[in-house]
Amino acid sequence: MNDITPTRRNAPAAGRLLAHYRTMAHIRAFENAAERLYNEKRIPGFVHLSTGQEAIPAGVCANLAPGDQITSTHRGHGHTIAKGGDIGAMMLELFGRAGGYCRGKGGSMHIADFSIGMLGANGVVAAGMPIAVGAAHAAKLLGRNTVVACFFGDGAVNRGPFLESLNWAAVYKLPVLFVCEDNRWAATTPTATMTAGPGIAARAEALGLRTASCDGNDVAAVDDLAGELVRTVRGGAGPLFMIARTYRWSGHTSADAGAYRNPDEVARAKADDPLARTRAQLAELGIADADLDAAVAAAEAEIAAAIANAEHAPAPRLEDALREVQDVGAPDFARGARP
Amino acid sequence: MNDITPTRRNAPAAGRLLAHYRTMAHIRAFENAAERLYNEKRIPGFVHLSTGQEAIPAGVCANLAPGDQITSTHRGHGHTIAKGGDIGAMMLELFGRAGGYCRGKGGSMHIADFSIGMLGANGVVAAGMPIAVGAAHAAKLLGRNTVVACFFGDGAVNRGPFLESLNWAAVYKLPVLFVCEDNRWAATTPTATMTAGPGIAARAEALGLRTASCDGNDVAAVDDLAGELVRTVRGGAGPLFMIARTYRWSGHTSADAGAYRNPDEVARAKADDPLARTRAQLAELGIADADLDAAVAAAEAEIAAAIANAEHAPAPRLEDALREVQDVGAPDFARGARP
Amino acid sequence: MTMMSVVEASRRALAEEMRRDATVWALGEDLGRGGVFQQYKGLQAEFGPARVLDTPISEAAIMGAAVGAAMCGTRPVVETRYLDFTLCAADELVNQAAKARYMFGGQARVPLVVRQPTGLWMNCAAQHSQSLEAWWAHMPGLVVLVPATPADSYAMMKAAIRCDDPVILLEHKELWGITGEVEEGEPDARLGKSRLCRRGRDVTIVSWSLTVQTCLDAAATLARDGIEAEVIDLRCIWPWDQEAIIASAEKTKRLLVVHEAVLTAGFGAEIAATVAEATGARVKRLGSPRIPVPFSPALEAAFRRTPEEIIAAARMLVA
Amino acid sequence: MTMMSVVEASRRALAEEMRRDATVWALGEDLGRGGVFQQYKGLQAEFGPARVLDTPISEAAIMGAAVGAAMCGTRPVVETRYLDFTLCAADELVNQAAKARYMFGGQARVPLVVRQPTGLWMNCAAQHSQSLEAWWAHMPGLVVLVPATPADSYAMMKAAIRCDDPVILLEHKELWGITGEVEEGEPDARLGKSRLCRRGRDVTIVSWSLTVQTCLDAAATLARDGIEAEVIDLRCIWPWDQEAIIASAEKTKRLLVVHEAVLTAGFGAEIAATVAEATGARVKRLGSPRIPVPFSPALEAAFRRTPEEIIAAARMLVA
Ligand SMILES: Cc1ncc(C[n+]2csc(CCOP(=O)(O)OP(=O)(O)O)c2C)c(N)n1
Ligand SMILES: Cc1ncc(C[n+]2csc(CCOP(=O)(O)OP(=O)(O)O)c2C)c(N)n1
Ligand SMILES: [Mg+2]
Ligand SMILES: [Mg+2]
Repeated sequence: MNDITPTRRNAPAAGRLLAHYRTMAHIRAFENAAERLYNEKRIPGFVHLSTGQEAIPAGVCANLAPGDQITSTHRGHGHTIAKGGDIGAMMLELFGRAGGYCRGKGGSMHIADFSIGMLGANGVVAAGMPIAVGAAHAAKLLGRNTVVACFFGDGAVNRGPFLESLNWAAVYKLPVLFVCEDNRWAATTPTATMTAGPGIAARAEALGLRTASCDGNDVAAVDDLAGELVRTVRGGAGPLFMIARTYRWSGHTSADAGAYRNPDEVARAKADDPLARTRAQLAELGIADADLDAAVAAAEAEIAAAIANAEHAPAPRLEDALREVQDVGAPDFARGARP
Repeated sequence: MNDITPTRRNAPAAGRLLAHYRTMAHIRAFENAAERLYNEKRIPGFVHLSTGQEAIPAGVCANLAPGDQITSTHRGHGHTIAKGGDIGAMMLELFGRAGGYCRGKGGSMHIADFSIGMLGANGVVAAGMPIAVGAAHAAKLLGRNTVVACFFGDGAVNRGPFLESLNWAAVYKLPVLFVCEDNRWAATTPTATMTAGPGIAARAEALGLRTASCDGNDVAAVDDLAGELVRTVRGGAGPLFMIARTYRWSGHTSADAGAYRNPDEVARAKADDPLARTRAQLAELGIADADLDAAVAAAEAEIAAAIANAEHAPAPRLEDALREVQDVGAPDFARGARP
Repeated sequence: MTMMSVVEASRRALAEEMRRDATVWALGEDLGRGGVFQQYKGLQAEFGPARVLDTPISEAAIMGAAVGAAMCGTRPVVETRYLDFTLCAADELVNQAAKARYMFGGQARVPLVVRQPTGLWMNCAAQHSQSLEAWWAHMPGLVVLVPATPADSYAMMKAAIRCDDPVILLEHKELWGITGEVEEGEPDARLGKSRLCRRGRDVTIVSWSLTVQTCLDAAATLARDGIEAEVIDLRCIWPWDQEAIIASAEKTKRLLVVHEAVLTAGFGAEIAATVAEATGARVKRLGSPRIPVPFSPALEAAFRRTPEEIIAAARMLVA
Repeated sequence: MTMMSVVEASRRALAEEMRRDATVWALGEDLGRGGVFQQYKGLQAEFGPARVLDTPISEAAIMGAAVGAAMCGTRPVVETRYLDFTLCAADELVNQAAKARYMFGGQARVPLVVRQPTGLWMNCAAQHSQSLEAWWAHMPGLVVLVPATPADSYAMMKAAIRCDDPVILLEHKELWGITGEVEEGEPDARLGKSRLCRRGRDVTIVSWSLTVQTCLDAAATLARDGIEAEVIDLRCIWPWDQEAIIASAEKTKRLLVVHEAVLTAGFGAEIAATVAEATGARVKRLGSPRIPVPFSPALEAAFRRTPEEIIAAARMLVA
């Protein structure tokens, strides 16, 4: 079914793997912090955590050039960090601060950093898919040699835009790498119970895309596969599709304990920790434990600093609520609520 | 790819084939009349003609019980006739008369006859698909042993509801037979140029449906295949999918000359006339030409009578425009336009 | 009469209708776990997974299948999770559900309930907080209900399920937890009738859903200054109680309409225009500025009606 | 100044913008054959199939891809074929295009034009004839244009393409064939400004799109009876020319708003309410009853504004 077999590197280079580990450590630390901040009621709204899924954005984005772009989902912190996002700006946004990525207008579910090609988290399942395709369409029209990586979850394969986007990308041979983060759950529902047919890869293939899948908790495997696919896409082969198998450690949102899942299933998944696995690989490659601890500590320190900065940063002013809507026909309070 | 092979009857029974011929003759006569009425500006609106595609509704609907249901498309006259519709009521509707199927509110694109399970033509491509699935869902909930045949065109396979409907039908194992009328064109566009991947059947199979295809201009072949599939669906096998290859003789609408198509392609298609083919088969089975001419003449006479009746039938009254909207909150002219 | 929350009232009403009528069923994502707001809690256990149906993330098919099933002898209750996701099924709702009866000349009936959790809640930002009653009001074929109390949540759920035409039930997310007396059994939901919450002679204040309480709070303050506001809970957006609103505005000579939705082309415009056409009353509307719902509480405040602005507007009208 | 039809004016404007700016492109179904109304005739021959893109029947992807492409350096012009099919892409238009700039704190810009052939034409019935300007007016982030003349079709197409925010261009299908003088080149579309079509002192009649001419016809008859109507073509639904409308209503003391769309919660309500809030003018609206668009000409008449009803309403206001 999966008709691309990546050429597996014999051994991952220690330096590259260490960089992945750093990225993953940052994501893990960020998600742990976000969870804690939510539980302590220090941030507004909800957060969707990608704890346990860190290897996928790390491995995929390591293969993207600065000019390449990504689209994300409701679960977008990891994608942002892996693409090179600014943790301080993201933390400010989670706190709803004026200095945040979206000036406090978006929050966790609408994190974006257009300066690094991160075209936005999205509150609507599968809505990033046609946007990714459109970004790639623009690249083709403008003669840019960039690639768009489109992240989405296994739950998105039952929405119409999945079909329309894949077909579109294939018809116009657009430079998109579709990356399905298959964590087996869509909110509180096991995706398999709601997904008919032989599987996600078969759907993509029926729409004209070659596919490949990998262990999404093995960052080296993700890196290898994504590397090959991104190169192929950049070479003009048209869109490709990869599936990375993983698991969502936490509940669907920070408000969800995930109690509907079998504790054994969760425990097994946690035992398959992508960070621990990378750590073990790095140890085999001779990287000292102390260096890895230092990487984790550095990530945690960076996040702690981001929190310290964000917690007391200025909130946006009410009148800023009227900015960045539109130029022609911009709103004003006189025609709406109080000033 | 097509994983159902129907058991082909050795020779079609003459009586059954003659009945098909009658159905097709009615459709042909209706479409020819509709085209003429449009050209002569005797009816309002547009019509979408199914000339050349008559064998599909004839062959499929011959296998449906009176309690079974169908959903149709913008090109719905043939489906209605084949399901046993009232030609007089349909003609009245084309004329926008008070006595029409929809009391003049729908026109050609919204023909329906709920009394025979014809759940409506539809002006939105693929919109009949989730409706068909829902009708089948109701049948399952209510413990009815009915089947829903869902007609749609090859252009519909690029719309999201195609995926969502097939997946839904497969997940819940609903009694739906999806019937793709593959006439190779979607309006002025050759569908193949806009449809990526190995084909329509592969898409359905990737969504968990077994598929089969047939020559849609051979009514006996359509009948055989549909017969087998309807039986299987009724037996509780869940949804199935059939593709019937055909060709649209006319333009997309009655306003479209279809000049963008290669004249040879059209000529070849017309040479493959489903009515002529059935006639030849019937001749081989010993049916006299005179009997077949009589069938055609009877159909034409019926349509002529329908026109004669409709042309001078009363138009709806303006105040009828306010009826059949909703019970609670029904509109009135006082709150809208003049009375 | 029993005290209960909105979430409990709506759940009970749905359960009672499902017991009464075997053709009633609910469908949507994650209903088996109770739904996002636990408004389906326990229902799958009682009615089974076929009648409290967990669905794929397929909004178009959820709505479209419900339309088909509604036309064929069942009464589906569609859970949209957040109103905003209805936009993924707009064709199915607007071009199919709302028009089917009419297009087919009365042959089809679409007894469909579309539950839309609406409005601000927990800073969910632009794609999870919209209020679109004005859209549905503009769409022929739809009944549009906006309960503000547990009693109305209960009664309107029942009335919506028994209605033979498609009903949009706008359930404000910040109301789930409020409690009140509910008359159980066979209440008269009086669709199209408003509720007089407070009698007054100086100004008529019309609102619905979450902002009714804000208006009542404002009225209490106004009373201390000798301004007696008549506060009316509209309850239904379509049909709406033109008679009562016009009569009240004729009496007080001043109408103030207050809603959370964007002011521009909001339903307040319909009410103000109708009253202005019919009476000599002065009219004024309060609504949100024409902006997407922002995330930060500091900004989201632009979307919250406050007693202060209502008081100021009422004073201005009375002056 | 050149005489031309609306279809020619809009085609020329698009072609000129495409020549001027290589990032402008058009996408939709069957554009290579000129589009349903021949509004793209010849463009694929000039600009090639990549910039005049034939697409699959995938409304969500058409709109969604256009959003992505607009955020990434191009200026897509989306053809929706009939406004009604926009409902198959409502999430992409409303939750994505309209909100992206705001949600992302100004990082994204969405210079997107959405062409929506609107309103009655050839008895196309309920799913091919809707007018939804009130919906788009209610949706923050959108600019909404309703040209009534070839000159405005030309100028507004150019302005829409140059606008850095999403623009809905409502092109009435019965206007394609009308002709008029067009100032070519770099016209000033004056977005947000209305056009005074006829000066008068007795009553202000505001309309847009197809019904402007109906109002002018009515005004001519009224003038014979000594009633001088001021007729204003609103031109833009958002932003709309509150200043001019209020000034005119203050002068005439009577406002009549006329539109084809359903009256209930139509944009006439916003105008009437605004004027009632701001002035002492009497207000009245004319629009369609709250019904889906019917097929039969005998019924469809309910959706057509007539000079007679405008005259009657104006007389009533003046009386
Ligand atoms: C169109 C739409 N339907 C429903 C939702 C609610 N929702 C948010 S995330 C989610 C589950 C998505 O599952 P998946 O795509 O597998 O992503 P994951 O959460 O597992 O990362 C759902 C149902 C939504 N945001 N958008
Ligand atoms: C959602 C939607 N998009 C576009 C259209 C316009 N349209 C009507 S029929 C049609 C072509 C459909 O092709 P196909 O499904 O193959 O059916 P056929 O006309 O060949 O019978 C198109 C594009 C529509 N009615 N609905
Ligand atoms: Mg998942
Ligand atoms: Mg076709």
